Amino acid sequence: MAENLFEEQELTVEERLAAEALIVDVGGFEGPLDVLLTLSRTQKVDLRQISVLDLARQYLSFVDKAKELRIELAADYLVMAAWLAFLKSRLLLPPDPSDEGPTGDELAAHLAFQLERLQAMRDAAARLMAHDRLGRDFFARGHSENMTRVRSVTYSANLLDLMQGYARIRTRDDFRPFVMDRESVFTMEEALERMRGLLGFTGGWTDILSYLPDGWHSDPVKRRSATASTFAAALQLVKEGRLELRQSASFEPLQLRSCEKES
Amino acid sequence: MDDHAAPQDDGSESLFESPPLAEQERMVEAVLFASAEPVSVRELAARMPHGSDPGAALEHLRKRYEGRGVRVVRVGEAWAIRTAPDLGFLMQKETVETRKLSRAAVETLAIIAYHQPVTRAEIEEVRGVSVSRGTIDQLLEMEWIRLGRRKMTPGRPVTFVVTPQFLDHFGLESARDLPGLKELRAAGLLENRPPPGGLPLGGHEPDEDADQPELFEE
Amino acid sequence: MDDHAAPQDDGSESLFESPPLAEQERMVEAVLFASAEPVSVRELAARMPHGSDPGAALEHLRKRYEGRGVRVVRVGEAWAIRTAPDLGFLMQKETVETRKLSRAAVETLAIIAYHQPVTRAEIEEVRGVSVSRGTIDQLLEMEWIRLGRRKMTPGRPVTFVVTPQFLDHFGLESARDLPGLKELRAAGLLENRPPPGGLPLGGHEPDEDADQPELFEE
Repeated sequence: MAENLFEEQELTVEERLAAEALIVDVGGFEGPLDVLLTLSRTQKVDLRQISVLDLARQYLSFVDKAKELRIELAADYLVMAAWLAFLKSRLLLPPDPSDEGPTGDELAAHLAFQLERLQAMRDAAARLMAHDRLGRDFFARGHSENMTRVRSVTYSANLLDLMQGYARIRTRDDFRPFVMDRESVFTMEEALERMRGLLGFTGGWTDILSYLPDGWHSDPVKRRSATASTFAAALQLVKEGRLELRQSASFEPLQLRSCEKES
Repeated sequence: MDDHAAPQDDGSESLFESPPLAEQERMVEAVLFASAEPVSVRELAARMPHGSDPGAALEHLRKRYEGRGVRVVRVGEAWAIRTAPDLGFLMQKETVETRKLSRAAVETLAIIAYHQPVTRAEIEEVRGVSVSRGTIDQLLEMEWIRLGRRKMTPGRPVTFVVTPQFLDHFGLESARDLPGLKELRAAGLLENRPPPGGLPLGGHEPDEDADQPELFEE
Repeated sequence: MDDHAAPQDDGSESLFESPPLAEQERMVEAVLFASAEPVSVRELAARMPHGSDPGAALEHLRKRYEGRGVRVVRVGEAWAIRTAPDLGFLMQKETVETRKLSRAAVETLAIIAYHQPVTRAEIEEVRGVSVSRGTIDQLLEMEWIRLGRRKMTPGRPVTFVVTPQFLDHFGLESARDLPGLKELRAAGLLENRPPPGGLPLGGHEPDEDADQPELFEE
């Protein structure tokens, strides 16, 4: 029903309430079902035995009367009127076997069910409101005592946090060189730095292996790394003209000496 | 106080030996008296010494107060002490004026209580008229209803359920104790019967909530 | 509760006959309970039915509550129900506040979980920033990590491993159940976005946490 009612959701609360009040003001009814329920009482029978056909007639004449009185009915009242007119014709005409969909009787039965259910909810609401109520029939403690609160903090993290945290770091690593076992890697930069510092102290020809840093001699992995970087650093220093390098024969020790010292 | 003398044969954990039941009952009594709000069994347990059994203590306490001026009542998962309803007449001074609910709000509240969890479309189906946002807002603000789980139907519309505050206000142990609930159910009046074909009475539009998930969500 | 069985001889007579004492006691009980302030005998009399004797009812009520979790106490000229002093400790509520682990701690924990056993230097290597002592201490204190074997490298640095409590908290059978990088990427957990320009390389940055005792963000 009523597309216009869904527009309400764009409105402010006040506007919405006003819109609702407008509907309620139609003879004090809350929607077409409310009108039907009220009309049904004039039949003075149990809601289960109500004549939906009579009800449809009553409703249609209610709408006609409203029109006469020039009361502007909300769209849903008119939709209901159209639907009841349709239901009336279905109930009066013999069923068309080619017609699909629910029969007039089924539609009428559902309408009766809806009326009964609405009435039941109204009765339930009234009973609920008449129930013993806090602050009216029974009461809570008037003087509630101070409950002091001692705060302690626990920290939490879930698996997702953990995985995202790890993913975050590893993503960062995609963009820079990352060596996990760097502990056993002696870089060329480190070797250069070390040799530059030592150059001034070298006298004559010295075995390049004596330049390996302390603690890098025994572990083969470390020794290899340190040897390679020290050799590379030595080549760099030769290129800079600060160092001389010699080897008497293949597989003989590499020896180096500072050029600065000589000059 | 036989419990007192009873041998506590639960072994080594004497450090955490629980207090005798009579003592636990006193503790529950003190905590319930001190709080205006219902207190859950879990919270009672958290406040009481390790190994206490607030459930058993509550049962004793409830019996003790039967017929007295105040009663031990259950509110959902929690417990509270409340004055006996027949003595309400003494309390004019304490009576709080509750805001008068509109007819629409009262009906909406009843539909939520009896049909919960219920979507807005279903409320509209029962009332045959659209439910104004203001009505729902008011009930939410009073903390008598709250959002339940989304319904597993297309659009996954939000549902509404009543709160412990609702139960407390109406003196109900649980929503199962709503007056006349059984009869209504037996009569089939709490069923959500889909209308045959297109009845023009509310609620069978494609769920309006579907397009507006923000509608009731904070 | 013998008083209860007391003959209810209030028969047909009269509007003015006072209620039985047991009933008066109930009334006093309800009024004292519901009132925010202590209530004077005079006020009790004004609220109770004509002919009541609040003084006597109070006396009964006071006796009834002797030794209970709450007591009927006199406050100046008035009366109130208050917690028994020996149960005051129950009114202290310990609230446990849960906060999220800081990013630094989550990352450190993740590295330990994925790379264990791992030294602090290795953690710093992976994170690219130094790890504050506080972060490690916090994780140790939470018992999510513990010290593993010393590494057989110069300086024999200590290593860290995760604990069974950690596995329990995160619902893992073993740390090997953690999804690998490939799975993380497949799950969309790895965003392949280049880092914001010029990330410092290596662990020489003062840790962002270093001088903040507040290791954890809200």
